[in-house]
Amino acid sequence: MAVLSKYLPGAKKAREDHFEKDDPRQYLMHDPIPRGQMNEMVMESMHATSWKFWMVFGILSVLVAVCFFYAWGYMIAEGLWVAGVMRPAYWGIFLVNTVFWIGISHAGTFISAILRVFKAEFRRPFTRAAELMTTFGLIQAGASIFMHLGRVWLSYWMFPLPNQRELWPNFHSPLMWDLLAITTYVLGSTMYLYLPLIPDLAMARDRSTGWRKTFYRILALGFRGTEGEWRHLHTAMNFFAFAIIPVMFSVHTIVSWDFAMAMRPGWSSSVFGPYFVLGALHSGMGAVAIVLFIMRYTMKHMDYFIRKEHFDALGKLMMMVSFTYAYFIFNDYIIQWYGGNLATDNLLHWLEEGPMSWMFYQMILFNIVIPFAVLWIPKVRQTPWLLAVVGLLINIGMYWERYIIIPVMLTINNMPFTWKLYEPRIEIYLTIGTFALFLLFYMAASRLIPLIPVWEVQEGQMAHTMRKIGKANVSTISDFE
Amino acid sequence: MIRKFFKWAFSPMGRIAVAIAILSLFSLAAYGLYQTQQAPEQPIQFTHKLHVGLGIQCLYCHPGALRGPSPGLPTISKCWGCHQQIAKTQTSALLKPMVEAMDKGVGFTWVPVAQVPDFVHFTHRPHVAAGLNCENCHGDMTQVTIAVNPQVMNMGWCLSCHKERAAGDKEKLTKLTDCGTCHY
Amino acid sequence: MSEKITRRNFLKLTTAGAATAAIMTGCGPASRYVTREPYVKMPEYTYNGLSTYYATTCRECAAGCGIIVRTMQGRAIKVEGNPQNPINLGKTCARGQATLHGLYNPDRVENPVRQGRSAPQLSTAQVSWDEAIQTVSDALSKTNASEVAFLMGTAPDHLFDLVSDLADAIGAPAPLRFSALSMFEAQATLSKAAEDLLGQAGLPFFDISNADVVVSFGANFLETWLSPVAYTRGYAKMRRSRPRTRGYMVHFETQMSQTAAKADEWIPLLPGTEGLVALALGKLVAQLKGISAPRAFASVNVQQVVETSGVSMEQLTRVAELIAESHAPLAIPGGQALGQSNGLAAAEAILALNALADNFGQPGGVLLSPLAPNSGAHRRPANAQEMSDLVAKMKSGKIKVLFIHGVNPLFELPQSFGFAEALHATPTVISFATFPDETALASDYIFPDHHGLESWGYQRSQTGVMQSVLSGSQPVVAPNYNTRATADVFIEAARLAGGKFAQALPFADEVEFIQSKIENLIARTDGSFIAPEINAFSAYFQQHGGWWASSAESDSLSAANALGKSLNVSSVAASIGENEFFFLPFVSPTLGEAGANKPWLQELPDPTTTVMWNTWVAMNPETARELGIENDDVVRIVSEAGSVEAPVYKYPAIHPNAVAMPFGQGHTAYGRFAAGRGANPTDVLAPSFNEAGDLAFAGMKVRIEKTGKQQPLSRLESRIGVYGEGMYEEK
Amino acid sequence: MQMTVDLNRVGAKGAIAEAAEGKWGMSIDRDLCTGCQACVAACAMENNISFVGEEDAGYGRTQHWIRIERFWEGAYPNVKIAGGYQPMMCQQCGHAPCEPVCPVFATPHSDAEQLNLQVYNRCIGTRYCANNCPYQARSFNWRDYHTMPERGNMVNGKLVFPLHNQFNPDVTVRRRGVMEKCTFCIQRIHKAQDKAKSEGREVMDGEFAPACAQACPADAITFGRIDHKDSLVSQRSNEGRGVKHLEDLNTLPRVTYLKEG
Repeated sequence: MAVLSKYLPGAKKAREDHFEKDDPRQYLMHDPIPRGQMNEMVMESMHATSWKFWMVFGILSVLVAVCFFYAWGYMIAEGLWVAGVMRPAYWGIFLVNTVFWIGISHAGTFISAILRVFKAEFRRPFTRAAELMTTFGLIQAGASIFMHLGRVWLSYWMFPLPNQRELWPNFHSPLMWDLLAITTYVLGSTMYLYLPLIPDLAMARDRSTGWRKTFYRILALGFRGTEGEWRHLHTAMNFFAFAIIPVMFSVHTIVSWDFAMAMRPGWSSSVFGPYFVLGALHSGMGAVAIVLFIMRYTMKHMDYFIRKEHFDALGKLMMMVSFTYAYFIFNDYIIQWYGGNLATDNLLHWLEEGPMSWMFYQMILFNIVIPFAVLWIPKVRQTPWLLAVVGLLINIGMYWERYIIIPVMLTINNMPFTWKLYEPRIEIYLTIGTFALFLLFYMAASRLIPLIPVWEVQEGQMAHTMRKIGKANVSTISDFE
Repeated sequence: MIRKFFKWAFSPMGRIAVAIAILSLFSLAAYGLYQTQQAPEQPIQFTHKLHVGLGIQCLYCHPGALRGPSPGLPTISKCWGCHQQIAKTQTSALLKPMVEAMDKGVGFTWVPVAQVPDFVHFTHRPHVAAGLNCENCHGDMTQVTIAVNPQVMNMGWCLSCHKERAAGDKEKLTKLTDCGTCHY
Repeated sequence: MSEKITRRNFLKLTTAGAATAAIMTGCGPASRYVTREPYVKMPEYTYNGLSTYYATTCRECAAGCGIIVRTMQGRAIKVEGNPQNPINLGKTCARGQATLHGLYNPDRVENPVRQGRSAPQLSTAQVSWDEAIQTVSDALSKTNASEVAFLMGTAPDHLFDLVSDLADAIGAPAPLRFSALSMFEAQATLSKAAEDLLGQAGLPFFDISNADVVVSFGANFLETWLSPVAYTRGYAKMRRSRPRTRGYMVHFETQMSQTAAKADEWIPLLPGTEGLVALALGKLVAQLKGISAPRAFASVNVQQVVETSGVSMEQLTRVAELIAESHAPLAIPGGQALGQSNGLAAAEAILALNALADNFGQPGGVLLSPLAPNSGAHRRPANAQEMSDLVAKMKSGKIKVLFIHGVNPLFELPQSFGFAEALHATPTVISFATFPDETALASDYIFPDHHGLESWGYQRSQTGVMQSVLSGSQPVVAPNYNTRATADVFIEAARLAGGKFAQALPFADEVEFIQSKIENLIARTDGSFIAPEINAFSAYFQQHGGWWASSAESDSLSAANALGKSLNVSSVAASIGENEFFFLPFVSPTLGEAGANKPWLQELPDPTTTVMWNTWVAMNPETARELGIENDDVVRIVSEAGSVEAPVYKYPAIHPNAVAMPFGQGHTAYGRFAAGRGANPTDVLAPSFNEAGDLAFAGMKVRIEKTGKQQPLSRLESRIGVYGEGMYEEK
Repeated sequence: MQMTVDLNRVGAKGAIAEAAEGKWGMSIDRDLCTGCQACVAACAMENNISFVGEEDAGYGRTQHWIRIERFWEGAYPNVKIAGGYQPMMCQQCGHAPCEPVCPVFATPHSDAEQLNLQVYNRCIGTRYCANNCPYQARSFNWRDYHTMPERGNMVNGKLVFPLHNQFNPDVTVRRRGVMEKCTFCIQRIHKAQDKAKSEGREVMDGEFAPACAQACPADAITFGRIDHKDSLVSQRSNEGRGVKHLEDLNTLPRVTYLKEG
């Protein structure tokens, strides 16, 4: 059993100035409470629903019914003319949504898999919340892809099913790679959501009655918490954690190839792979900040689990991602500019001073300038609502980024006679619909499954101890693995 | 409530009821499928068997197969050409529509059984020119009264024959398996 | 059974075949409940699944192009040019292609109706054809012959001959042929000038194909002018048919039309100065050639021309040099140059320029269009003056019965002529319109004629070809609706009226009339085919799509007449006041005068502006900036005669002091694709005429008022990408 | 035994450029094109292309398979149309960017005719091909324009569409949600080949033409075999004025534009 030792976040400053005043109990890992009590807290957070919850739930249900299902049905019945897509912007907000949601979904995997692999301890209370975002985000991404198809009822032709026509899907098409990558990612991330959920479901099963008991009993797969079960679970989780990381990177790289493989000014760029992955992380981190903020302030007992330290750590992560993102955006545009292709030049001019340039500048402002400017400040990082606002701005910026890459860049092509500006029409409703569906799923999930991975928190609390080394108060972690 | 239902469903009576329900669902579906496969109602119960048996060539009534895309249905005056010499024509109830059509000059409608969708551009001429006989695709007409489609005329069926006949000839194979040969 | 009878029977039978068009939906896999109806009797020349082709004549304008229509199972599917017809040699224009959208237009007059002037609705008071013929017969026989008027389309076709014969026989005034196209082309002026200088009235033939330098004065011969397909072919030959010689083209016009866009040089000038420029050019050419200026050009002051026209001295000199050095220069007078108060003088000046170049009767010069067979006394289309006289007669109650066929004067005549009131003052108005147009809806009866592709007939060529051509028409499909050939209606009505009427038209039907008219061609041995007797002859006539002389004819012409005359072109381009503009209506190149109800013509972008489905006001961007007008801002154009509203298109190639507007839209009726769409520029035209009686439509002074409204124009072009440097100004 | 490798097949449907010069080709003389739109109308009539109405047309949803482009150059009074009118349609690239991106092979390359095909019934409407077409030559069926109720008449309670009578039975009427584009009038190619084969000969140069070339009053469009050196289209393409558009993208277009002058 190795003993890892590291300073607590902010501990250095505390050590120097207010050595004694820095109470380690402000950190979740050093603020253990009895397991039974913690379990009860989590159970209570699931059970507690107020009229506010149901009101929001109701509004979202109506939004989903109208903006998602009705609007989509209407579009299928009427044809794509109700949307704003046209020549030359054959792709519009649907694909923007797809890329956006896939980006959001990256946060979950990143936080739970990469941070788990690297043993970043602050992740413990919110891995579940992030993983849920992965799964629910991917559902929206998938729906958006299908929305944009002209004949969605024939979309099964994209799957390699044996048929009498002797026709296979075209494996040369980036869309085909996309389909395979996203499918893999959906399956992988759902599994990866489910595995760490099993102990918590078992916990919930043991503490509930009625239909919930049946529900949890079925989902918990008879988990009893024996040594052998834990060993298998850990093996499986480790396996998935390592397996899902390359999938995560590949998915967004492949999504970027939809664009990078195309012969268009602005799209045909070799840096798109990592650029998109970083962009995805950027928006994902922002989204996690928003979700954590909402969880902390709307759900019972969450102020125990989600604390300043988590926002602080997330803020630092966001800042780092923002740095890297800045590099890639610079790289992408400078190389395109340097290429000197006439159509690309036109495109850059268009971004610079066309009618959509406000979006371009806002993107730079929200994605780079604001995170750069404010995330240095510990006060901002540690104030949940401020971090949530920064996260929101980053998400808006990242949405604009995808909007610029798809409809705005599609405006400019090699045939200036066809340049036309895209206006979203029914897409706006459908976008609202996907957001509402995402939130609805999330709200439902918050009352059905424990949003806090209780066992992980408890494991962490057991592993963490404060030790005095010399004069310093040092947090130590015992690694059980 | 749900628990009660499951309890009932696993009781002996419940099992039988569930089995009956599933069976009736399947048979309904089967009946629906069967219905779609039934020959449609035709204005005249035309017996191919009889006409072919009399030695009339297919191309006599469907000459378009030799010239162009569509073999065509015989005009009613063509039927009349022979039938006017047959006494039974005037008396037979089955042939009444033809007699009426001839008198009034207004035709009647057949429901074609061997059909390709409108996005397939099938032309009879090259197939006849390639030495295919009618029965290769349309079955043995000496055995049927109203024409029935002996096989599902789908793309796999077309392709299997195209591949078979073009085996060994690369240029021909390219032409015969080209999407643009039938779809445009 | 003669040829024509079997063909007619066949057409009736094909209606049954038309019902078999079952595979038309395109909705997924064809349902098994598709039904097929075989013919009761197979029409001749018809095979299952194979097309039948019929030669006929395009009726979309008066040029008389031969077309071949592909039909299948009784449906007309595609119009293709008749490669044998010397006018178009197998080519067609967009309007010819879209003629099928007229044939199958969802808005046709399907039955004879008692319309009762109940515009804007098509009446549902159906009458039988017997009643209809009785009505026509009564109108003919119970009215004083001098109080009957016939108003027809421009095409010199068999129906015109028939009606002329009838009018002659009963002592009624000769039928008038009119269309907006002939008005905007100022055909009467050109005809008069040709009579004065060439010695033969009618439309001269400009042999563009053999010319080296073409100087066009507003002649938009690539769009709608006289015989556009023939002249486009001439243009192509002028450019590319000769080794090492590429013809050069200069175009004088206030705005850049589609034709001007194809010129090597477009020289903008003020409207009304075309004649002056021609005279100045003549003088300069004479100087360059080192001969004394002929009398025609002697009196012009070149410097003054430079000042009034806005054409610089350098430009004039360069064009003069081009003409002087060329072997075969050709000057063409177009509608915009002639539709001026000095139009006749301008036409003569431009023709005199040709005389100076000594190209009369020469290849690459001005030739006399050979008279088509059966031309008889040449009757040109009515000019605006004659239409105005007709309107005056109608208003004063001197016309009791008006028959209208093939023309829509409520739309095509400027509103200021007062045709609406004139119609009101006419007791009986009988329209033979195929489509529910404005005039038809304002008449007492509509006895619909077949569509051109459903009818028999012939049509004489007017110009565009150096052969004598009589294009033949035959029905390519059976009539879709309960319509009847107007010629048949007149023949029947005349028979019913008896007496001199029956004697005037002693024919069984339209086909017999046509045969009687083409019978004299059997004797001619120089034709495209020879036949011993009329049945064989008319069979060939239908098969080939007409009859034409097998070789070109040309007469020698003398230039002396033209050069000896003293020409004095008065300057009309007076100064314009503040916020005053020269107004230039022009016929839309894609719609023509009657294309607005054909949806695919509406969807065709205008060649110069790429606007679809609407009317626009072309305005120089600089002018628009000064007035504070943006693209798509609706402006009101006001003249003393009226006003019209349309959105602005900032057009970079128009004189800053002029605004232009296409004619062709602005219908209040004429079917769902035309009604309520765009605006009609003739609403602002005042009835002022030139010496030849043509409307002086070009360069009328108008004011422009902003309305504060906006109406986005549908353009095919990008609003971002086509203006080069200023690409981001537009939004 | 020697293995022969068909580069077209190995090369990811054109990833390795076709060595051959193609089969059917076209030359368009911009000096002659008068922009008269006859080709556009002829194309629409031949190929059952739907019109879309004013609003959709202005919004960039026209279905034209061929469009005539024109660009302004200079300012008044020296303004002119740069290089003349330019008809633009599918260039039938030998190495087409649209082909590899379709996930369902709805726009494969015809090895027999060397054309880019569009198989309407296979298309699921991802519109990737249209995005990737550098010529913007593809148009999408945004809705069932042909059966819009306002285009029909009520006859005895049933909606009938008189305009449908004009449809060409040789060309599929496309429904909504599928991509379409210029086919070089492949139905005419097939017809001519079928006729020639039944007469035991090759298709002759100029024996048939696509609807646009057939209608063009100025004869600006020439169509034929570009792999036959003596065909008219080869001669015109090679006379020295020829330019192929966006050749630097290595699309191997089959349409040659002849410059003005």
